[in-house]
Amino acid sequence: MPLLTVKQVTSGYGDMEVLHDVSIEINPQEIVTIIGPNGAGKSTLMKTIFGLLKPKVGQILFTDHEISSLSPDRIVRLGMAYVPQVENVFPSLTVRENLEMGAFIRSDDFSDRVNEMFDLFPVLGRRGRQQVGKMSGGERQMVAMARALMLNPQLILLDEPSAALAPNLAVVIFEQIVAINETGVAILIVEQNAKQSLSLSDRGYVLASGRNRFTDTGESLLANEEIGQLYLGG
Amino acid sequence: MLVVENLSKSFGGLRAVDGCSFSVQDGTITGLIGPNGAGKTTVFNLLTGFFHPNAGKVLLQDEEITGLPPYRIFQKGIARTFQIPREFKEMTVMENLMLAPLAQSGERLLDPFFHPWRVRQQERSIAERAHEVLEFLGLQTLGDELAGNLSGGQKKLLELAKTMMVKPKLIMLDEPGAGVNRTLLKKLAESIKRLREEEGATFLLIEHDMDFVMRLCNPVIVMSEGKKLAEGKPDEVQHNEQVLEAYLGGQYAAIDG
Amino acid sequence: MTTLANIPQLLVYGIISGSIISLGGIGVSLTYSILGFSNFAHGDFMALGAYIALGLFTLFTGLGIPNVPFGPLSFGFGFALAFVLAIALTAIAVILIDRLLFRRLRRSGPIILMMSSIGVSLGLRNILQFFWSPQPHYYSQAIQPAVAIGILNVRIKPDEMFIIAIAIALVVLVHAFMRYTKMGKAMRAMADNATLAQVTGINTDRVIIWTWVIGAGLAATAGILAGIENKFITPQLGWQMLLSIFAGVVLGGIGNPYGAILGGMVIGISEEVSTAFISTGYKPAVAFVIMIIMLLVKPTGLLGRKD
Amino acid sequence: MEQFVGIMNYIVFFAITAGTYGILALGLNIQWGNTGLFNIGIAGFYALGAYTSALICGLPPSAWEGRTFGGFQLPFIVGLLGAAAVSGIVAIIVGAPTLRLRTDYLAIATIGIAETIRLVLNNESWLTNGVWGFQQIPSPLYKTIHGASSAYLNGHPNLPMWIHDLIARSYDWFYLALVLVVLFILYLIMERLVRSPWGRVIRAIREDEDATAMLGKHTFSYKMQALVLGAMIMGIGGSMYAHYARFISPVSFKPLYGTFIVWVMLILGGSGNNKGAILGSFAVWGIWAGTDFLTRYLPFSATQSASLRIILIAVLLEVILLWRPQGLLPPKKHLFTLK
Repeated sequence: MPLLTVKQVTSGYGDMEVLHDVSIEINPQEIVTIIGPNGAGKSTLMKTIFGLLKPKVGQILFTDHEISSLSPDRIVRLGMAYVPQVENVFPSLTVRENLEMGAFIRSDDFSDRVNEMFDLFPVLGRRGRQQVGKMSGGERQMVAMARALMLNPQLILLDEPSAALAPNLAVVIFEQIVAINETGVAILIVEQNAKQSLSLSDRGYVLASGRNRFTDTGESLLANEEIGQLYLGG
Repeated sequence: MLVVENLSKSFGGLRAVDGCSFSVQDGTITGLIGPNGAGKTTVFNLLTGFFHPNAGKVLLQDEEITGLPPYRIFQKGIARTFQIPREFKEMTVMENLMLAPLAQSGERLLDPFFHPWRVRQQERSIAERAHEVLEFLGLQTLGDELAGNLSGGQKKLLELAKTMMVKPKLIMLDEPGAGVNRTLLKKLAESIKRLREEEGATFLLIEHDMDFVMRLCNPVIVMSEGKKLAEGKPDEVQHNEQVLEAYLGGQYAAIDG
Repeated sequence: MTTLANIPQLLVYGIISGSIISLGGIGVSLTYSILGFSNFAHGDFMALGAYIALGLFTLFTGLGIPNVPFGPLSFGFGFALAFVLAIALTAIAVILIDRLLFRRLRRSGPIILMMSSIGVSLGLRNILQFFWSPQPHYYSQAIQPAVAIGILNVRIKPDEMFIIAIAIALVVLVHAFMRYTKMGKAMRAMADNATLAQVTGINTDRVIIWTWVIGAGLAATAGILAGIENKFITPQLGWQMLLSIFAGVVLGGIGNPYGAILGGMVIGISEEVSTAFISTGYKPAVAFVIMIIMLLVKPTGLLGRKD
Repeated sequence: MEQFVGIMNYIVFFAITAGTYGILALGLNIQWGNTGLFNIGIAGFYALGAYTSALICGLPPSAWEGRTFGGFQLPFIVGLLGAAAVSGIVAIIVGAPTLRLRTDYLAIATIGIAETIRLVLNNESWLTNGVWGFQQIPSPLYKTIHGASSAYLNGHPNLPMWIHDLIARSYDWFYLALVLVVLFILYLIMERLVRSPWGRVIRAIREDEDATAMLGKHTFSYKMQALVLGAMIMGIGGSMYAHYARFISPVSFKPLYGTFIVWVMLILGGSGNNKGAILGSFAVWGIWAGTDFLTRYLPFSATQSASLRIILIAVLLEVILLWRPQGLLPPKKHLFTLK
């Protein structure tokens, strides 16, 4: 049974509809990438899944729960986490404090989990007491991902994790995404860097103009010539 | 017309625009494309005085306009639209348009009292121009509607209409096609073309709808990672390996081997 | 030269009044950074605290709870108990006001909230005036001798030492709370980015309640301390200090509680020292002038972030 | 009949005060209603207008007064214009450092200036006579009108009592007419301005200042113009008050009477709408006066009753904010029509 099911969702901002009739599924422990040209509605889809936008039509199911009318903090409790594309850290807090915020709803001792995160992101472990506002883009991205992982979510949504990162840093981030997945977390990525992201995905969806265009395994999509065309409108 | 030299801007360690240089020729519709985060909107904000560049120069017809405040840049002849329309919701479409023209006598506090005739006359000619613009864009029935009540696509047209009120040297459009349906999009493209032909306007536009860009723009400038990556005719750019790579994440090809 | 010789003494007065202004400023600053509006009712929260303490103290005296002064201080157990309970009750009252008004208006934006706070200010002050009249009420009528501390002829009363000590203790406590407790960190997180706080799963409504608890608690403390210093309280007590508090907050950098402490001290000291040179009546104007100069020189304030 | 005269007298008094508030509300409407400038120091500009006018038109200092300056005995109109000018200049001082910043700063600064003005009024006796204030401020044309009505009454000793009283009060009727004329002229000026291209710009600033700047408008300058214009109108309101009351002192300009009630008037009437501002002034002053009667029947002291009435005004403000933020008359949607 899929972990997350998005059924024929239509959504957008105000009277501007961005997504039309979009459906996707994510199985437990999968990595799924959504690619598509700018303006295809990828970020909108993520915001809709996470309760930041309400779908006008359609259904979203997560572990048997209908979540399309839940607020983000309720969805967090069900075991989903979200890393926005920008402004995804608390800059005036330290690295450790950012992680603690990720576990806000836990009242027990979660220092073990913090240490696990430091093992997963050794760079952060060395800088636990540093203010995140003074860190680089790649490091912030790691802080944001680690924060999202604090509650042991079953699914984590990453909105363009490599956007505006230097190439070598993006490689590191993608390696870490694989490492996270290996701990049993399903991952949904929205990406512009289609090649990199698809090559490590189990499956991929292609969105264009707010609609489903293709879906296939990561490898087959990579081999699909039409996709390159789609980006440049050929 | 417009020359951008080595423009740079960073936000808290993130170099959004990194030594970007390009130029816009008189009478062209120049397209500015590139993947998300390439720095296109930041370039727009730098050109229109919303942000101060950390380095670099902007010249409009050989005159340096780097770092001027937004209202001065508009007065120099650059008008822009926003990705998300910023219409004045509680004012009518006509009022939105009539706000745009520069150096209106009636905008000086005392003129409505001491030169009522001049103000009236100017208002008449501005209103006439506004009617022309509305007709040009096929919005003539909406003049008395509150701008907040327009549909998403109509708001986009209103943005364009506002820039038309002043006959600027350069019109910068930030994603004019986003959230606009096909029919309206065609109309928009037509309007831009006709504006160039009939009024000699120059355009610089950011757009993600590639059909739209390829049909309308020449040349096309591709940005990636805050820099200009390529420039050329639409079909050249379309078949440029580097460009395809940039969109699909090809900058890692080198690292992958 | 007699005026110059007075300056060390005035400095001490300045530190006392700066302590009270700072305690008020912390709350204004927290409300601004976490709830996003300038709360013009904050001064009246101070007065509310001072009057609740008065009411409780009167009640306790009636019940026969002893108030034998602690050592050289002007008050004893009865008043101290009233002090502590008043802090709690003020916080509860302010949370009720938030539920009744501010929470419902949060969607209407910061300016409507600001306007509503002006209404709350006016309403609260007149509720106090209704029950206690505009006339001053006294915490204690006893005259307390000031003691010389042996430096430059400076004299200070035991109560005033108590005020400074309480202010220092509370500032340290607030610092520790913000730095080391989960709720304190969540407050800083929400001040950074309220949407991200919600997405992260932080219970933002609880953060708001805690913001009021701290803001109102410190306001009540400041109000009561002002009463101890002046010996009397009036319903105007907080409103009269509001300009100094805001000046301190702006001076330190609006939205930064540490700035509010620093700014409050600077304002308190400047106001007192200015009396060596100009009429005492102009104290609040001194605060205003310092604030305007700061806005002209560096609008983000001494410790303000640039953004 | 005597009751009728009493009521008429009260209505005249009521209308003069409400009309003066209408002037203040029009001033606030140009600042807040149309431009979005948050001025909570109305009392300061109001006081400044009243004192300036008193200084210009009043009597020279007498031996038992603390003041040593002013009392030029100039005509009323000079006082009125002087009041407007001084209030306007002070508005520039407040606006210069704050209009580029978030609205909160202007709000804080206006409270500051009102407080500072109040301190000056209390402390600078040479100028203001301190807490005792100004007395015997001349009312315009008082001697002429009062003299004429007295002369008429002397010549007609057998008039019925109520007609006699009405004529004896003719100066109040004249002053009411004067207030209403000033109010009406200001209303016409404001209407013309709001409907002019200038008004279009300030309304645009209220909605979205950045977008207005992107259309080439120097928004700081427009905000300053609106702030100064509003302050000048408030100064005129102060002058009108001083010449009717004939006695002013710092307590006349407490924030309640000078600032808050004007805000409630504008918000109730409908900010952004000049008719609303005037309607709100009469309505709120009506409520205020009405509660004065009501509280007389309650078993409270005078000060308690006063507090109770203010609490009522505060509750009214919150109720409007919660349930009808647009006020009774929302701003007009179609200000522009071209025949």
